[in-house]
Amino acid sequence: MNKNDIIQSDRRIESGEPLLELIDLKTHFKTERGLVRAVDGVTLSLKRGESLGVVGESGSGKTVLSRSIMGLLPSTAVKHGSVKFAGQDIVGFSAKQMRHLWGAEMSMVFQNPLNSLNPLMKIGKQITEPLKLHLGMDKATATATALQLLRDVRIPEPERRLNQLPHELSGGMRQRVMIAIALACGPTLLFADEPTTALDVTVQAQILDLIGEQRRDRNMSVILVTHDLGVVAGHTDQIAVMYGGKLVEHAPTKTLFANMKMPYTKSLMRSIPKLSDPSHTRLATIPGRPPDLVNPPLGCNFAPRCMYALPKCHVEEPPLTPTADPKHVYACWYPVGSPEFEKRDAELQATGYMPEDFSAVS
Amino acid sequence: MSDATAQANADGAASKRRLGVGFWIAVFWLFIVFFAATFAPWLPFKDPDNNYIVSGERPPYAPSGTHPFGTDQDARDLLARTVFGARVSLTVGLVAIGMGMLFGGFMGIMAGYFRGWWDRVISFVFIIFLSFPALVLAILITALLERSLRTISITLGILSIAPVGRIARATTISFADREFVLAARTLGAKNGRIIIRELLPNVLIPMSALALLGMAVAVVAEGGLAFLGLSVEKGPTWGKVILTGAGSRDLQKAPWIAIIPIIVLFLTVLALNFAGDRIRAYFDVRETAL
Amino acid sequence: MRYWLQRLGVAVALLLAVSALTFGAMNLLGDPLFNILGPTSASTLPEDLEIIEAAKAEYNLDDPLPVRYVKWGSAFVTGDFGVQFSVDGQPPVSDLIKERLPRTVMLLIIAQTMAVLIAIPWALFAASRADKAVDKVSTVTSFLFIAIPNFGLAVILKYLFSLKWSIFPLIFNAADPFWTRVWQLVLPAMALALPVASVYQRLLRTDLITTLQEDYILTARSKGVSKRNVLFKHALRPSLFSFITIFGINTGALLGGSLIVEQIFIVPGLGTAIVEAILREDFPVVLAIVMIVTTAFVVINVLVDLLYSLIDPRVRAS
Amino acid sequence: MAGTGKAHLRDGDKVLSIEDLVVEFKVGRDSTVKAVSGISFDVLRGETLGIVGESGCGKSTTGRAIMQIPPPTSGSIIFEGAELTEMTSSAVREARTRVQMIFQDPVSSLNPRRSVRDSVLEPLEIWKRGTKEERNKLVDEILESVGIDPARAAESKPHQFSGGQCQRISVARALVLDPTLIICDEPVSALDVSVQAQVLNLLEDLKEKFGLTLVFIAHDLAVVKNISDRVAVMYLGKLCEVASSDDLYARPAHPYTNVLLDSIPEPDPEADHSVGKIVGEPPSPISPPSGCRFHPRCAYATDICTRQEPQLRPMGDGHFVACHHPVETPVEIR
Amino acid sequence: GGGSSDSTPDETPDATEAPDATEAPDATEAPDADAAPANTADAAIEIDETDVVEEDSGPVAGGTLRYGLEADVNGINPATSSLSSPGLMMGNAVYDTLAAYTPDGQWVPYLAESFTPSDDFSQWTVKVREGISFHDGTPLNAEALQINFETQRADPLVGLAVKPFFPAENATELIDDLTIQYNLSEPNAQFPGTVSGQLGMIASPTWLAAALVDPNLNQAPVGTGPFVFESRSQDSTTKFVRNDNWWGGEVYLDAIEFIPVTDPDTRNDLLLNGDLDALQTTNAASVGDLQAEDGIQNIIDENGEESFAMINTEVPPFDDVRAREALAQATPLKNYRDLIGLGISRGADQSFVPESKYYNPDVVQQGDNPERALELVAEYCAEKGSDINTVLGETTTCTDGKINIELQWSGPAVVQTRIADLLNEGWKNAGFNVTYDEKPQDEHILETAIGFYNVVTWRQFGATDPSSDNVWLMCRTIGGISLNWPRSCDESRDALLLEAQASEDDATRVALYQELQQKINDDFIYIFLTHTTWDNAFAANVRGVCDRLAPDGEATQCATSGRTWFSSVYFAA
Ligand SMILES: Nc1ncnc2c1ncn2[C@@H]1O[C@H](COP(=O)(O)OP(=O)(O)OP(=O)(O)O)[C@@H](O)[C@H]1O
Ligand SMILES: Nc1ncnc2c1ncn2[C@@H]1O[C@H](COP(=O)(O)OP(=O)(O)OP(=O)(O)O)[C@@H](O)[C@H]1O
Ligand SMILES: [Mg+2]
Ligand SMILES: [Mg+2]
Repeated sequence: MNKNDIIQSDRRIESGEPLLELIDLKTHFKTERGLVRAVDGVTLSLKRGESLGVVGESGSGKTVLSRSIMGLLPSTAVKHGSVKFAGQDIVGFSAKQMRHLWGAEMSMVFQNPLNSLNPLMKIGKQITEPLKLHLGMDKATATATALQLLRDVRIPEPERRLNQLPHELSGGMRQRVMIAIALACGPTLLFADEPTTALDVTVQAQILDLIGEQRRDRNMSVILVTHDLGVVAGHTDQIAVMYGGKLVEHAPTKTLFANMKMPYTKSLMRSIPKLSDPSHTRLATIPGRPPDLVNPPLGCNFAPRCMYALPKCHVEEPPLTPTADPKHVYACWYPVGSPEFEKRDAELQATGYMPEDFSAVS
Repeated sequence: MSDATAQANADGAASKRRLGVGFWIAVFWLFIVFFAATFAPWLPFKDPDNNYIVSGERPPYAPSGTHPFGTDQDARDLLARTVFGARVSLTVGLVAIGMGMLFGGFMGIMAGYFRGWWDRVISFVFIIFLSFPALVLAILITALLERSLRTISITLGILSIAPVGRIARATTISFADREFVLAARTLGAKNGRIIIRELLPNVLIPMSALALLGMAVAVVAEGGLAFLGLSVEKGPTWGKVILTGAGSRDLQKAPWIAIIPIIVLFLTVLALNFAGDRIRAYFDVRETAL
Repeated sequence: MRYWLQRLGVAVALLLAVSALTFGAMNLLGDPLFNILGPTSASTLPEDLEIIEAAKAEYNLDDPLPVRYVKWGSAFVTGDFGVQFSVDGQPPVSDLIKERLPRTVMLLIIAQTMAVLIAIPWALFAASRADKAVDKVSTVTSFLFIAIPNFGLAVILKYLFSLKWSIFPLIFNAADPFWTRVWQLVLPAMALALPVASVYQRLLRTDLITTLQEDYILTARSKGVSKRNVLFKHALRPSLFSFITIFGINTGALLGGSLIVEQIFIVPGLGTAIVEAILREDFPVVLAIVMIVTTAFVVINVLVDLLYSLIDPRVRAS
Repeated sequence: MAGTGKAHLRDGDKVLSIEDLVVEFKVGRDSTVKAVSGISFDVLRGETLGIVGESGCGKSTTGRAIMQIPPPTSGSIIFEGAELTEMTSSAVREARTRVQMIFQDPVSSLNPRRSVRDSVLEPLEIWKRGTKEERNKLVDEILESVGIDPARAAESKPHQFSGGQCQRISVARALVLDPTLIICDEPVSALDVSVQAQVLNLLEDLKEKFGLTLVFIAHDLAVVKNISDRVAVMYLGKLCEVASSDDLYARPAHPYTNVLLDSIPEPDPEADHSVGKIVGEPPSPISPPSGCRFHPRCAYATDICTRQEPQLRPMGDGHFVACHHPVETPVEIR
Repeated sequence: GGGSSDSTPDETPDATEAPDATEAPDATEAPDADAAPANTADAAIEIDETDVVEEDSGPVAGGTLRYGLEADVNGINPATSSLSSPGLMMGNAVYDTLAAYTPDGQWVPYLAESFTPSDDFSQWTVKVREGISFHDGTPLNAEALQINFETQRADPLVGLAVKPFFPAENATELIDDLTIQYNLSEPNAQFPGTVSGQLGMIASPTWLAAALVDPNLNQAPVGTGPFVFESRSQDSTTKFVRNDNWWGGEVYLDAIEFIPVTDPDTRNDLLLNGDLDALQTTNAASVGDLQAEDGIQNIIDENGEESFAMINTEVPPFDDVRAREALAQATPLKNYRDLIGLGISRGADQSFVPESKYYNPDVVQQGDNPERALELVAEYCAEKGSDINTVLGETTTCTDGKINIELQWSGPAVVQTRIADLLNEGWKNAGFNVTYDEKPQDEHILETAIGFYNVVTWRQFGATDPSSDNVWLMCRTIGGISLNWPRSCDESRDALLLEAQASEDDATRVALYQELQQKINDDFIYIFLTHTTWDNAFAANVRGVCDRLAPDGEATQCATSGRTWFSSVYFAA
């Protein structure tokens, strides 16, 4: 693909078509243990300017999902399905073809700001690198642009920073630099993979605000990957909940929080301590551990850990079902609100949502 | 867990958890060599010193049914000499690395665990030994003392103290900072117990992988000494057997004299290296769970 | 600054320790009088006794060992390395060193350069294709080179390249012009360099693979940097640390290897000299060479430290 | 904030009482990290004290100082009436059996080469408690009570367990010696939320079952609030605010506490996330700011804050704050 | 050339031991080295003519001759260095000797104009040629000879070979500027022969004096010879350039480079590759290869040293002749001669080759008889098994019916080790329990000289004139440091030696030497193994090696004990 294709597709984006469209995306890894189904059939779409939160437990495939879209996977990965970016299917693109998109059209912010900047390269160089590469800027222009970017992400004394090395900056500042790099070429899609997990809460808030602000300013789409429901709640338009490589619930943010359909989402929600609850409030837990992605359980992935599971759940895989709101889909036979669920919930209420037997957990 | 490590673990887990065919081939070879060496006198080998001259034919004799490895210029059976040479080479290797493990390991763990002055003094001793080229020290000792198996084993043993000790120290340090050691202390464990129960098992495995490499080094070092004429005086050793045929004339006219024992030595060293490398990789428990 | 002073202190202590050990060992285990006078030292003839007395006086042999050590040491630091016992006329050791040192240094420089020039591209190549077939072949190759003993390799190289194909000369000749002599050192250097290159390669490859899994490599890629530039501009430099350390430590090991290689390729360098001197218990020569080697080791490791801080400014900071 | 003062210290059945604890680390030749600079607090029997604060503010150091690893630079630590800092090393060793610690990284807190059951049994062997059978029985019981199958524990190494399970095993190990006090140093930070809930619940249960007193260190205020009776907020080696957990949330007095509370992302899209803003970066503990250590980043800071160190003062209901300009007016002293 | 310390026909000095048979033995050897008036020596010198290319138009100047030596030397001072074969070879370039040998073993004057003996051969008057000066400009005269002589005699090592044959006082007298008289302790008809080797190499007295003060000068020799020293790099190249003003006439080569290459295989390879133009070797295998090679000219000399095992008769068990005989009988002579000599170096029964007129056909080296050895061992052990072998510490001479002995040799060298193993293989199966002791060469020589050994492998004898070998055999050279290494003193043997030395008559001498051989054989002092074969090999384009003439026009010997001369050498155009 060349640059022209992208520019052409820009028109289509403005015409309201989705910027990113995933259709039954599957990413599997070949390992000696067998095929790891890290992402197993995800269908999504995202318009320009929108933000999507991807949440799920560790190992649920969030990172693999975003890297599958970016095309940044190790060679052991096999992709199926389609990824349409600006109308073009990029699933089969080689690294060489993807290079034109990376940085320029889609870019990424990683979890650990300590590691995601090259420790031995000056900040300035790291920011100007993509500018020269994609926009063909000369050194002076690139440096000026880099300065502007640093100002945009609100780094104090930007001139001085250009000549500093990452270790001379604090974690929060490094993450800002990362964001500046990601924004450098004005991408239309930004992936932020747990951008704040390694940061203090106070800094986390700043960074999330910064990303939100840049998204609005640049009319950029953002995919925010995190395991923290709190983070997505305040910073996204829609949320995709992943479990065991599958999309289990997907809805606009407010809809989701108002009306969680998946017992998994619900349990996740209940297991988070909330400031508004009085101290010593009993937390809900999800027993057991996430499914083995090599030998996923029959039927619903979540069934073995689901306190609401019924025999059917262990046999048959639930399809993604829309609710009344077509934008809200979920994959569950007995969603929250269904009679079977309510019945079971009443039973559980009595036991304080504790799984009966701990050793079942081990 | 960061994605990068998650991935690394996942990648690594696949190949890491198995020793692989290569490892077993290496072990098999080592077994053969060790077995033959250990039981050489009771196995049906020829006398390694006897001159099996066939009248009218001038040695060296090429490999044949009677002499599978051929003979050297003095019509001595090279198979027997290689096997008996292995006794010396392997003894040297074992003693050397045994000493390295014992003294180096002990000193390294002490230095790594207690740090402070212990560390400074012991590390300094290690540096002294490392800054001498090992072979120079070996020649110095073997030239000044009698060239017996004991001297040479002990010399190479002394030489392996510092390298083994450094690894032991580094490994100890990396483990001494772990929280499980801290936990043991909060449980009231004394230093001795922490060292033996908590650290030793962790330090020993990387060290034993190193031990195999160290053995390889010692076996080669014996060869080096032999090349300088400083190996054990009496009886065959691998180095001496190789040296007998290493002149360019013999290489051209009777290549088997040097080449066959070189191959045996090479395979043994390769097997030791390889097995060591595999073991290290195998036991390299990176905590995967989570 | 303080750090460097401390380093200097350690270096001096190290040199003292090494020299004391060597000095002690040679004097206790050997017989200096014999080494100075040869057979005459055992003579009982009156005129020979005079010679013996004179030698004892000249070389302070009646002094206790520590005193002799101090005398030797204080002469040594002024550049007076003593005389060669085993050579007729006992020329100063410094003559020998002046003659031999450049050869060995040249040999080691060629060897290290070769090793580095081989190892870096090889490691980059292997690491960028980690666990693919080519990488496995390269791993096996490096294992082979590491496992082949240096004397074996030297003998084989000499046989093939000098005797069979006559590509390289068979011998070092001090009377030849400079570049001819350099050319004569190439093959011995190769015998030293190949195993070392393999070691470097394996080390660098491992580190590169680790580096390539770092997030910042992903960052670089996600910026659209080409694979080659990722390797060269982003991955190589941060992966050089253990390589540099080993490079420093290896200089000592290489010198050990040069003992044998010089012997096989008939290069009259420091390696040959020290082997000979040890066999003849020519103490001043042994001591001088050991001290030179140790000093070189210390200096190189200081340089390695400097190099560290050049490569990684984080080190400079702390 | 950089509060000192002891106004908040209480009478009563104190398990632990710390006064003027100072911990400094020498780094390099002439700089010291002032990790903890004169904090005091006490813990009553059966109480859970939460300690929160940003990374690097000295939480872990405080926890470790109680265990005497390393012993503090100065200050007093009275545990069950005995002064730990003046004890002989064998007495400290003995005392440590009654104070236990749980660490942040569940996997590295267990010896990777020993079966986890062994690790749990270890303390009993060190102290030669009971007969072999008794020991085994006790270990099995405790493993059961933290939800680990003893049979599996006997044959498995730590890496065969999940993080949450490892953390539960660490808890079991801390429990076998029947301690009075357990110091939990961020025991749930490395865990997934669902697992975090398991461990938090477990701690609550065990606390009741074994009559424990807890010091719970975390950087997540919501977690701390959930488990603690009383919360101490730390900033750069000093205490800012001490209050019961509900009270702290209801009426945070210190500007820093406010910022902390506001920064927490609530899993509620309707919540207002625009209030608390903090500026700048945390200063270096090597050369902490003068006066109130928070003043360079504080929206309310005035001149006095740069000069004078605020003392902890009562705000009523056992709520204390060290600030010249608390967000709510403190109760006048005397 | 006489005794090298080296035990074997092969390359003595080993790989690590560059300088050869340094010390005493060489020095001592030199004096009497080559004096036979009527030796059939020639019979064993063979020039491999087949490879010599068509005679060309004649000598042309130019070219550098690269000569491969079997070892480097410690110094090149004939008065203070113990010169082994490589040293003597370099000496041949830079020095001239007073006398020289003709191909048939007669001495002729060389640097000396004339030698005039007193009637009883106890005084020799030597007159040197006029108008010759050293490379440094010092004139050659009688005083120069005297200074050379006295410096030699004063040297602790070289002196060992001089002192036993001269009175302490008045050993020389200056007659006139060019004439000097040597006064000997005993009559010696072969005196000029003794000054055809190291002792006859005359160095500049100025330089000798300077070298005593600054011994480093030993590395930079100054003589009257056809080549002038230019540079020397220890263990690498020593270079001499043409002396344009040589008194003896025109010299053709521009320069000679001597390159020590201790490994005989490599030395051969270098010659075949063209990196060398000439080499010396005693390695039987190398000699065979060189002879087989087309385009290589070989000068083969079997007159040189003999290889043998030498027994110390002073220390038990070998103070008893039965033990010595047992060792001889136990020796695997045939294996040694086949495997080490390879049929190239012939087996030896005595110190003369069969072609020599002194050869005694009745003398046969005993060996290869383990049964006899076992009998003798049993007999010895029964009687003297509890004596102490001091060489082995406090060990008794016998344990379990086996005699405990130590075998010492100079190493490290592959062939030396092979020889030790080979001998041990025979000895251990015939009642001996052998301890190994490999020593660096100088220590080996020292321990041999002071008698701290049981049996050593050794190489010696074979001087052009047998009287030059007296020094190894006479009672008077036993002492703290003995040149009579076996420390075997027999007055009647000494009498034979002196009588032979004083005589000019061939028949008398033959009878005397044959009797001597029989005596030595009966005493089992040496176990003779092989005659050393020296080969000087030259590339095809090297000419004139054997064309050197004495000033008076006689042809001279072209090679002896592995060394050749250079004044007549040139490269074919
Ligand atoms: N290169 C790979 N080869 C094999 N399996 C992999 C690879 N990369 C990831 N996986 C597996 O895919 C699954 C999903 O991993 P992923 O990193 O996407 O999880 P995540 O949701 O991002 O978790 P976390 O919150 O820990 O970042 C995991 O089980 C992981 O082990
Ligand atoms: N051994 C040590 N040597 C030097 N400085 C130390 C040491 N231990 C801790 N520090 C410093 O002391 C300060 C407080 O550290 P501490 O670990 O107590 O913080 P914390 O509040 O537990 O942080 P986190 O939330 O990151 O665990 C930090 O600045 C830290 O760098
Ligand atoms: Mg992830
Ligand atoms: Mg902490």
